[in-house]
Order: sequence, then structure tokens, then C-alpha cells
Amino acid sequence: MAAPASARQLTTARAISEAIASEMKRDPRVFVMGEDVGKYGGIFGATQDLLSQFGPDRVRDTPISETAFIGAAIGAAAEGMRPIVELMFVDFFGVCMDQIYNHLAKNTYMSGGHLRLPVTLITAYGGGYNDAAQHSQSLYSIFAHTPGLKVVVPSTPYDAKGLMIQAIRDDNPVMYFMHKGIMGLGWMTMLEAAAGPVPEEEYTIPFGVADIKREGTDVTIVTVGMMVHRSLEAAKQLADAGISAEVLDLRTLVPLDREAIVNSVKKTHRLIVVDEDYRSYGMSGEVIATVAENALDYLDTPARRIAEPDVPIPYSRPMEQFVLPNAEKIAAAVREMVAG
Amino acid sequence: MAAPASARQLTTARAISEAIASEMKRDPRVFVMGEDVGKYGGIFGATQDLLSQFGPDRVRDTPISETAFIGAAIGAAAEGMRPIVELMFVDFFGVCMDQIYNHLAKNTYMSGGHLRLPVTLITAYGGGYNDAAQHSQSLYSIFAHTPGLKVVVPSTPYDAKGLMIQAIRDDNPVMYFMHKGIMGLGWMTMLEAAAGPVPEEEYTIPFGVADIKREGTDVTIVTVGMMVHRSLEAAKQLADAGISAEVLDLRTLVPLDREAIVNSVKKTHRLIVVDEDYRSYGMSGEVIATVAENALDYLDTPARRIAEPDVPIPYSRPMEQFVLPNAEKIAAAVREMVAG
Amino acid sequence: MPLDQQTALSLYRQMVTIRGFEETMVQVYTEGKTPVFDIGSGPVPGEMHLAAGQEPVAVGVCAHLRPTDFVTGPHRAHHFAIAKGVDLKKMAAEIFGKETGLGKGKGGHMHLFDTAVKFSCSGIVGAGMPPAVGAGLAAKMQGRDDVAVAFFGEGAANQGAFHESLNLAAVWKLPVVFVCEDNSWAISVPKTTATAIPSNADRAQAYGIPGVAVHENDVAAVYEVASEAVAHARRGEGPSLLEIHTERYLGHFQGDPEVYRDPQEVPHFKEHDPINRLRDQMKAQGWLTDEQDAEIRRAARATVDEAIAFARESPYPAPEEALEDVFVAVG
Amino acid sequence: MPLDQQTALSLYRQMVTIRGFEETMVQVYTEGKTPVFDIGSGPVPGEMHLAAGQEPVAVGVCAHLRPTDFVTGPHRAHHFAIAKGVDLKKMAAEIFGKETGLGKGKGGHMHLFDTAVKFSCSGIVGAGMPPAVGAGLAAKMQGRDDVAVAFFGEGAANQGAFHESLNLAAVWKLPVVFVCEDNSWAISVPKTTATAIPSNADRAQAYGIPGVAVHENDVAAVYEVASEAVAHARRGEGPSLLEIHTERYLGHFQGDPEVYRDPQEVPHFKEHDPINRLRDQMKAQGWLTDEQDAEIRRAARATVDEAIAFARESPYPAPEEALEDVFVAVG
Ligand SMILES: Cc1ncc(C[n+]2csc(CCOP(=O)(O)OP(=O)(O)O)c2C)c(N)n1
Ligand SMILES: Cc1ncc(C[n+]2csc(CCOP(=O)(O)OP(=O)(O)O)c2C)c(N)n1
Ligand SMILES: [Mg+2]
Ligand SMILES: [Mg+2]
Repeated sequence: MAAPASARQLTTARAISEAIASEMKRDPRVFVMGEDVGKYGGIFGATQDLLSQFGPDRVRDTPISETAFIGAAIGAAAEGMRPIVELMFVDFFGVCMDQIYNHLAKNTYMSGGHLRLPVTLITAYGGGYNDAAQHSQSLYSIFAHTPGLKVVVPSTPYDAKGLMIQAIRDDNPVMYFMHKGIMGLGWMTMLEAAAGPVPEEEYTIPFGVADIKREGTDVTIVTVGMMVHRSLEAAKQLADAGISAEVLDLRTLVPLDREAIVNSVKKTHRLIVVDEDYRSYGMSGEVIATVAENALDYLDTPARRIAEPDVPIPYSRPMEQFVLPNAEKIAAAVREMVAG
Repeated sequence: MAAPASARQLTTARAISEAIASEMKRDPRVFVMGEDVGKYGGIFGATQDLLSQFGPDRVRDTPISETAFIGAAIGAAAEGMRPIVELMFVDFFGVCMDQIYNHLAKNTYMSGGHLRLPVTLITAYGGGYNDAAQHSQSLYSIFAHTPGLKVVVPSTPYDAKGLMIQAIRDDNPVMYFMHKGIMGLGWMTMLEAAAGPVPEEEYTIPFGVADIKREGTDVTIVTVGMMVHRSLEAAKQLADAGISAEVLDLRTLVPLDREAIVNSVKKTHRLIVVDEDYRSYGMSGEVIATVAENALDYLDTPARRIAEPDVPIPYSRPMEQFVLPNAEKIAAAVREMVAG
Repeated sequence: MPLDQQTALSLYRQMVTIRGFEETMVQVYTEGKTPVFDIGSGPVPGEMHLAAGQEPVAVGVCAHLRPTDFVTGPHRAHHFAIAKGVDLKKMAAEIFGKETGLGKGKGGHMHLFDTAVKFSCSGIVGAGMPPAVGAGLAAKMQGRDDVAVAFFGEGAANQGAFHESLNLAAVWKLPVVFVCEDNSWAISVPKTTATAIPSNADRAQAYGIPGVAVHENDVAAVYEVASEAVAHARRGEGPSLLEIHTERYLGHFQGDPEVYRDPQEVPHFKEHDPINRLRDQMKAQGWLTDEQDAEIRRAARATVDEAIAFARESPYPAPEEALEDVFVAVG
Repeated sequence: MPLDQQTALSLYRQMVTIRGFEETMVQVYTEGKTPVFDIGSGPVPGEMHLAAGQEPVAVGVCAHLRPTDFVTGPHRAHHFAIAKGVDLKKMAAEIFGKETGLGKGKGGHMHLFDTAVKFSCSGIVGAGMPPAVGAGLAAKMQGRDDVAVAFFGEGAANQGAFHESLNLAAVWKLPVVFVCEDNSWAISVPKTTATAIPSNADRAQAYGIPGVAVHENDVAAVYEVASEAVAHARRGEGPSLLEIHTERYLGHFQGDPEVYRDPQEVPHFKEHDPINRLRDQMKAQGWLTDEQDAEIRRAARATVDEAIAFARESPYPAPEEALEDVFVAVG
């Protein structure tokens, strides 16, 4: 499902801003609002160059009033616009969660399906650069626990573009998570995979279709976002040890491609979930439960998870590295599983 | 662990307000604030009769400003008070989640353990009386996904009192969930178990200790709050069919008594989780994952869950009843499990 | 703009209809709830917040609105819905939880959505303001001269959403009218102990926008003040804030023990009932005869009865309908 | 209360220390980040918001505070911390992520907690206001005449928390001083496009409390205005709102490309630097000689250097320390 390697290379941030720009050209109802989305181009570059192309009417810097401007996206969408609205860090959700949780996500249902709210809510997530407890969280599990929101967590520039166009064209609210580390920012360690081939033309990637980022036969690593790359790294290490790991990138948490999870586990007979979010009551549990419900007999070893161990993200490097999943931890866990 | 049946009977609401009153007598630092906690006595009766006993300085009606008054609880606690603060319905969390999630729950950690925040945040949850999508949610999974908050969900008047005293005396933030249907309110269908024996003296119930509300050998039903009663009902029905169900009441989601879950499943070899919260990415998944990690080989049948099927809670009775777990659904699922 | 006869009659008709609807709901709500009150029983279960006594704010403002103007209401919103022209049959059916309801029974009384007249409401205090700002933004971006109106209680004026919404609407000069319906109570908490200043209209200064208070529960006064606020928005001159004093005749919700308020308060209110007041004024001006009055009341009664009958007769949704409409078909 | 010599010298010393600390952080922060800037590298990784140029608001207000008064700061809070008397060594160590830090390296630069002098700050815009209200409430309930001060930027004044906190403090007449530090920028968004009125101090009217603006980045003016606001709170007369204009010399955070602001803005600011200004005033009044000035600067330098050295030399926490302190031992 990837573009040929010879194709144009873009960073994830560029892939996203290109997707937004192409939709803004195509559809005058699409506009962008958020903090520092204009001249600054978005703190994580998702809206770079949009202001100069589309002007301040369609690329709107807002006051620091997330309840007002995310709520405004609801009203604007109800009135025929297709807002893209940025919550700068997902960690800030608590100042505006009511508009997201009780309104954006529920109004369509409460109206008996009469109201369409084509809102794309974009937000940055993730840690690893010492931004501490209020700027490093993942939290996608909380939004995936919300009936009425689709939840997208891309891992590559290619997926990012296709999923963004899909999100903007969806007539439902979509929350789109961008891991800071895969945006390909000039001011953060450059993950190699943060730049990759992205076709110039428009394309969409359907929601609810997980992507096997690496095929394998001994263990299924289910993951999403930045952790796809950590898992791929682990898979490489494991390959050297003769263990063949399959890396399944969920790409969207809602809808969740349970079939892909189950099918992969039926093949590999082992499941490990890698999740940058807090361990308990979240994504990692949901994936394991899905298998325990639907493919219990295929599991040859207890399911495992590598996730943030239910502590706030500490600032200091040694501690932060300790709590974040990485290739070594994943590989070590898989080796244990395979050893039995 | 229950009081003798001959003891004084109280409703859950009375048990809670009695616990608060006794702590307020014992400790002048304890005070209450929230909407309608004064003359009204709390919409669900948790603060009944406190105003007349303790006066308006210690029982404070607030403006409808949850961010301000829940945030104020943080500052007051930092300054030596022990606030009990009411968020009227947990559904309203979105207007004040930042203070809860990023501050109340994290300040202790970020301060390196120097700051103590003995705040008890009480809140009503649950549906079943047609209060629709914004007044019927459970949502405890979201708070249990928050490092730094203890999460209590009592199911009986006896537990409610002991857990409340424990919560108030804890030097950490505790979020205490009260199912409206088990408060024993005069204006709601009276669940028989909403009144029960409660000793007059003070007692505490430790957090993290699940309680077997009914012993059984064929299946473990793990649940919490109102669903304990639905599960007990189901267990009775099942007993008639010769199936012996164990009902494990978690009582606290954080800390979670994983050992009790695992031990019960090791005995019964079957697991079903009953959860009034949304099904995906929540409590039901966490419990199943715990077993798939720690007692996989003991599971004779796929794990099951009966939970809200990831839709907003509909208003209309037939639809609401359709989405809420009940004894029939639980019993039917167990029968299928036992039939294999 | 002062009231002319035709408008006065129209406002009167609407107020009578609203009052009729609310009084009918008082009755309907008790069905199945006697002798023992059980909030979950009867044809209309759940919470029920009624607006009898508060008709002027709704009809006085909505008289200036078109179907293409956008309105958000709070938890107590029947009067706003009716004044905005929401289909009364579908609204009643929604309140009865029927398949023919505005939201097919999924929303209920606090969540009435009528896209035909651009009405919605919410059970979360203060939550209607941000969407109204967005609707105003859409109108402005689309070059329409439609406006958005957010109705909310005086209790809601202490929510953060109030501040953020007024500031945003002011900064972007959006066509939004914020209408604070001040019935002086937020459940059991009186405004005097919750709001730091006597008049929310004065808070308009914090946003550099007009703020006007109407101190009487009088539809003519509301009509006049709202006329300018709506016109101001329609002319592209930006938002404004109105504060309309009114009186809550019933409990916060039906079943409210009301231990917190003086039992004399409501009888006192009723002495200057706004519907009677308009009737008397119109009679004094020769705009209304007793006969016409009786006819208006009969017609209102019939409208309400018809809506309730429709609701009663409509079928319940199939239980499994609960699983539909979480998402619309992908567009 | 105007400045006397002793106080002026003390404020001067603090401002020089703060400036020295911030300028040192500019340097320290770049360590390990050249030639390629990587936010996660070097001895001080993560975001870094510095307050050079903004010293007057911090020292002018905190001069009136006791260790038992409670202060909350925003993301940009070094100056407030230093002015409140936070242990500079432990603070530097926290910023370096060391075990000897205020929070054992768990908090970092946006999350400095010093219970000894009742200081804390937060990375969430506007979030310091509600806790300050609570601290004021505690002081009042405990019969202490301590006060609480919440510092926040002009950008934060558009958050809902601002409105709710000021209203609650006003309604309960709590000893809280709200100090809006207006540097006219919220990252790249200028106040003029984000805030509906020119002066946030005018928003005090919405709460019936005093609101005073200081239009110059001048510590003497801040000191005088703050004196009354703090005294007002201490006397039990309730909250007030101050708006202090100031100037941000550096980027929003270090590494900010600042494409959004005129490169001439900062050089222009520096022409009336508040530290130089106080120095010149004191010299003109004969309160300060060149020699004393040099000594003050040397001492400040030494204090900062000592703190940085302490931070550098301190050990990192053990990785598994990450698992501790989520909860305190049950009390
Ligand atoms: C955010 C939020 N907090 C609290 C409530 C509970 N609640 C419902 S209505 C109400 C009082 C509202 O008062 P007001 O805004 O004056 O409207 P009124 O009921 O007087 O019409 C409260 C506290 C809620 N629904 N939402
Ligand atoms: C609720 C929230 N929204 C957005 C941000 C991102 N953010 C951090 S600082 C800042 C600007 C703050 O401006 P101001 O309050 O004026 O303080 P200054 O940076 O000028 O000191 C923003 C938008 C945040 N931390 N919290
Ligand atoms: Mg009211
Ligand atoms: Mg600023």
C-alpha cells in the first residue's frame, strides 16, 4: 500500500499540510483554526504555508480559548463548513473536553442522524523529548472510548496524507493524532521514517483497515503511531535472532480493525501490544481483550503489553526513557514469549 | 465483610453523608463544596443534612464553575485543607478535566512527592432512568486511565461508608463514583440493595481489595457499582439453572485487585466482565487483558463482556434498556459460555 | 422597534402555546409517577425542566429571527424551541421518546435538534455558546446575513465557556447575540451567592460589546431590546449581550422539593404574569377582544393537544435502533 | 507605597539575579543542541520559556509577599519562582532533571513546586488561577491573613479558567491577587487579535473587584500598585486584578523562529530595559554607586553560577525512580 520508493519524499508534517491544502483548494468549505496555525504554521508544522496560500479568513489564529474555538467548529460544521481545528497538544484536552465529548461526538446521534458534523480535530501527541507530564501524553485511548469520534493515528508520511484527506472528506467528527516525533521537524531528532515517499496526487486511505507494516510468523506486534517504528526496529533485532515478528499498524483506533488483529494472531499464535499511552484501561487492554474474546485458543503464550507504566511522564531523561516503550523492551519481551 | 443483617439499615446516600459528617466532626480540615450541596443536600443526597450541622463555611454551594471550584480544591488541599468536592454528574467532567487530569492527579508526582493533595472528588454516574446521553454515562474507565487518581466505585451502603471514610483519610486524590440507582433516592426506582446494614461507628475499607459478593465455581463475573446487583440477579437466575457464578466486586478500579481477578478465574476457568461504561478501550478490556496476561491457560472458554455497546446512551426507554447490561443478558451470555 | 398589533398578537399566541405546552408537560410528566414518584417511569421519564413564566425571553428574541438563523438553547429549552419554530409534533414525540421524534427518541427533552429551523439545545450548562459562535462564523464566511443566538441561564454566565465565547465572537466581530435568561436561580443556588456583580449585562464591557439588561419579565421590553441586538448582528457590527430578567414558576426540574425557596415567591411572581400582562395591554389598546383571546387560547390548546396526541400515538423505536446513527454514512 | 532605597536595592538584586539566570539558561539550553538544534538533547532538554525583560512583574509583586503566601505561575515562571524565594539550587537542579531538584527531576522547568515557599507553576495556560483561589479559601477558612497570587499571561486571560476563578474569588471575597503579565504575545498571536478589549484590567468590572493596569515595564510602578492589591487582600477585602505590561526579549520558547515578529521589536524594547532603568534611577537618587552595582552583579552571577554548578554536579535520578511518587504514602 506504499508509494514506490523512488517517489518524492516528504516529512509527515509536509504530507499533512499538503493534504489540507489540496482539500482547501478543492472545497471552499474547508478552513483551519487553532492557536498559531497562521504565520507560525502550527507548532508542529501541520498548517505550514497555508496562511500565505489561503489568507487569514480561512486560516485563523485563535485566542487561547479551546472551548470556544473547538465548540465553534461544531456550530460552523452544522452550518455547512468543514472545519479543521487544531488542539495544539492533546494534553490540553481537559480545558475543552466537554465540547468534544458531549457535543462533537454525540450531537449526530442525539439528533437521530440528522446533523452532520464534518470536523477534523488535529492534535499532537507523544513524548521522548523531555517535555514532561503535561506535554508528552498520548491519550488516544480516552478518545477511542468516546462513541461518535473516529480516531486516527498515522505512523508514516504516506499514511498521514491519505488518512488526512479521508478525514476531511468524512462527514463525521474525526480526531487525528500526530506524533511529534514523526512529523519530521527540524528541531527534533529526525526519525528516519519521518520522511518518506508521498505521491503528489490526492489519495485516501480508508478508516478501519490496519496495515501490516512488516510480515512475520512468530509473533504479532499490534501498535500504532510512533510505536510502529519502535516495533519495526524491534522486529529487525528479532530477525537477527531468528524470530519473525509481524508488525500490525492499526492506523485507526475507531473504527478498529479487529479482524486484522485476530487474523494475525491466528497466524502467529502470539500477541504483544505496544502502546505509548498509559497501560491500564486503554488501547493495550482493548487489543488483548479482542483476542481473548475471538481467538483465545490460538494464543500459545500469555498476551503481553509494553506500555507506559501508569505514571505521569517524568521530565528527566533517564526516567522518561525508562517509562517509554522502545525497541529493546519490545524485543526482550518477545524473546521471552518465544522462549516460552 | 458485611455488617450483621440485624444492624441499622441505611440507604447508600445516607451512608455516604454519614461518613462525611463523621469525618467533618473528627477533622476540622474537612469541608465540602459543589453545586447544590447546601440546602439541597446534593442532587443525589450525598451531602444531605451537612449544611445544618456544619454551616455554610464548611458546606459551600458554588457557582456553576467546575474548573474554578475543583481547581480550588487543589489549592485548598495544598494549603492543609481536606476538601470533598462534588462534580454533580460525571458526565460534566469535560468542563473541568484539566484541573483533574493534569493537576490534581499529577502535581504530587511532578513535585517529587512533596505535595499532598487529600481531595475527595465525589460524582454521580450511571443510567437506567432515561436521562439521556449527557446525564447517564459511567466514564470511570477514563479516570482509571489517569495516573495519580484513585478510583472508587462502591456498590452497597456498607461499602460506600467504609470506602468514603477511607477516601477522606487518604492523602491522595480519590475520585469516588456514586451510581444514582444505588443511592436509595426517594424519587427513583428503589433497588432493594440500595438500603442495607451500616454500622454506626466509623470503619474503613482498604482500597485495592475486591470483594466476592457471591461465591461460585463455574464462572467469574467481574464487575463494579450498579452492575454488581445486575450480576447478583443473574447469578441467582443461573443458580436455578445449576450454574454457580462467582460475583467479584472490584470496589476500586485504582488500585485494581488483579490478584483477586486472577485467583477467581483460576478457580472458575471462565471470565465475563460486566461494565456499564462504554465497551471499547475501558474497564472491560482491562480486566480481560489482566487475565490473558496472567491466567491465560486457566480460561476454558473465550472471555466475554457485557457492556454499553459504544453508542451514546439513548433517551428512549426501549433503546436505553437495550444498551444497558442487565441480568438477562448476563445470564444468557454465561449460559452460552458454560454450554461451550 | 416597539410592538405593533400584529406582532403583539403573534407573540401572545406563542406565549400562550408555550405556557400550554409546559402546563401540559407538568401533567403528562406525572403520569406513571403516582402514587410513588419515580423519575424513570411513565410516558415521559428522565429529567424535565420547564419554562412556564419564562416565555418573554424566548418569544421576544425569536420574533426577530428567520428560519435560517441559528439558535442554541440550554437544558430548559422548550420555550426557545417553540419560539424558533421547531416542529411541535416532532418535539413532543422526542420528549415521549418516540421514533417520530426530532431525534428518533435518541435525544430527549434536553437534546432537541431541528435542522429545518436550525435549533439545538444541550444538557451541559453553558455549552450552547461556543457552537453559536461557530454558526456566526459560518454565516460570516459564507457571506450570509444570518445571525446566531445563544440562550443560557444566569447560572451559565459563570462558566468558562461564556467568557471564551464572548471574547471570540467579539474579536472576530461575529453575528452572535448572547441572551442570558436570568431567572435568579441555578437549581437551588441564588444568583446573589453565585455571581459577583448584580448584572451580567455589565460583563459585556469585558468584551467591548453592547450589553443591555431588561429588568422586567415583559415581552414588549424584550422585543424592543432584542430588535436592536439582532439588527446589530445582522448589519455585521458584531455580537452583543442581553440579560433578560424572568421568573421560574416551577421547580428546577419536575419533582424538585424546592426546599430552598420561599413558598411565597411564585405566587408573587404570578401577580404580574407576562402573558396576562400582554393580554391586558392589548385589551387596553383595543388590540384584543375577549372573544379573540378565547380563540387564541383554544387554538393554542389544540396545537398542543395535537402534538401530544401525535407523540402518544407514535410508536417507540425498535430497541436495536439504539445502535444506529452514531455516525452518518461517510460523505 | 513608593520604593525606598532598601527595597529598591533588593528589587534590583532580584531582577539582576533573574536576568542572570535567564541569560545563563539561554546558553545552557544550547549545549548539546549545536550544530543541529534538537529539543531533546543536551543537559536541559524539552521546552524552555524564559522571562528576560519581564522581571518587574515578578519582583514588584512578590516584594509584598511572605513565605506563607501562596503563588502559582504559568509555563514561563522562573522569574516568579526566584522572586518568591524558591531555592535556586534545587530549581536549577530540577531544570537539569537531577535527583536533587525540587521535584527530583520529575517536574521540569514548567513544573516547579517548592512547598517551603508555597510556589508552584503549570504548563497549562490559565491553570494556575483555580488553585490560587483554593489557597485563598484555605487561608480564609484557617483565619490566616496570608494571600494567594496567581500570575498568568495576557493570553491566559482568554481562558475560561480566568473568568470562573475571578468570579469565585469575588463571590467568596477571597484574598487572591490575579496578576496578568501582559507581554502582548501568546506565542505568535498578538494580543490585539486575541483579546477583545485593550486592557484586561477592565475585566475586573465583570467581577466587581478593583482592576489596575500598569502600562510601563517599570518595577517601581508595579511595586506601588501591587502594594495596595496585596494589602487589600490581606485586609480581607477580597480579590483584585492587576495587569502589568512587560516585554518578552526572547522567543516564546528557545528555538522559536519568531517569524511572526518584527526584528526591530526587541532592540526597541531594550532601549528602556527595566533593570537599567532602575539602576539609573537609583544612581540619580544617589542610592547606588557603580561599585555597589558591580558588586550586586557579581553576587548575582555567583548565586546563579552556584545554582547551575550544583545542578550540573548533581546525579541523575535512577531510571526506576520514575515509578515512585505517583501517590504519597497513605496518611
Ligand atoms: C457543566 C454543568 N454543570 C452543572 C450542571 C447541572 N445543572 C443543570 S441545570 C443547572 C442550573 C442552571 O442554572 P441556569 O443556567 O441559571 O439555568 P436555569 O436552570 O435557571 O434555567 C445546573 C447546575 C450541568 N448540567 N452542566
Ligand atoms: C490550555 C493551553 N492551551 C495552549 C497552550 C500552548 N501554549 C503554551 S504558552 C502559550 C501562550 C501563552 O501566552 P501568554 O498567556 O500570554 O503567556 P506568555 O507565553 O506570553 O508568557 C500557549 C498557547 C497551553 N500550554 N495550554
Ligand atoms: Mg437560572
Ligand atoms: Mg503573553
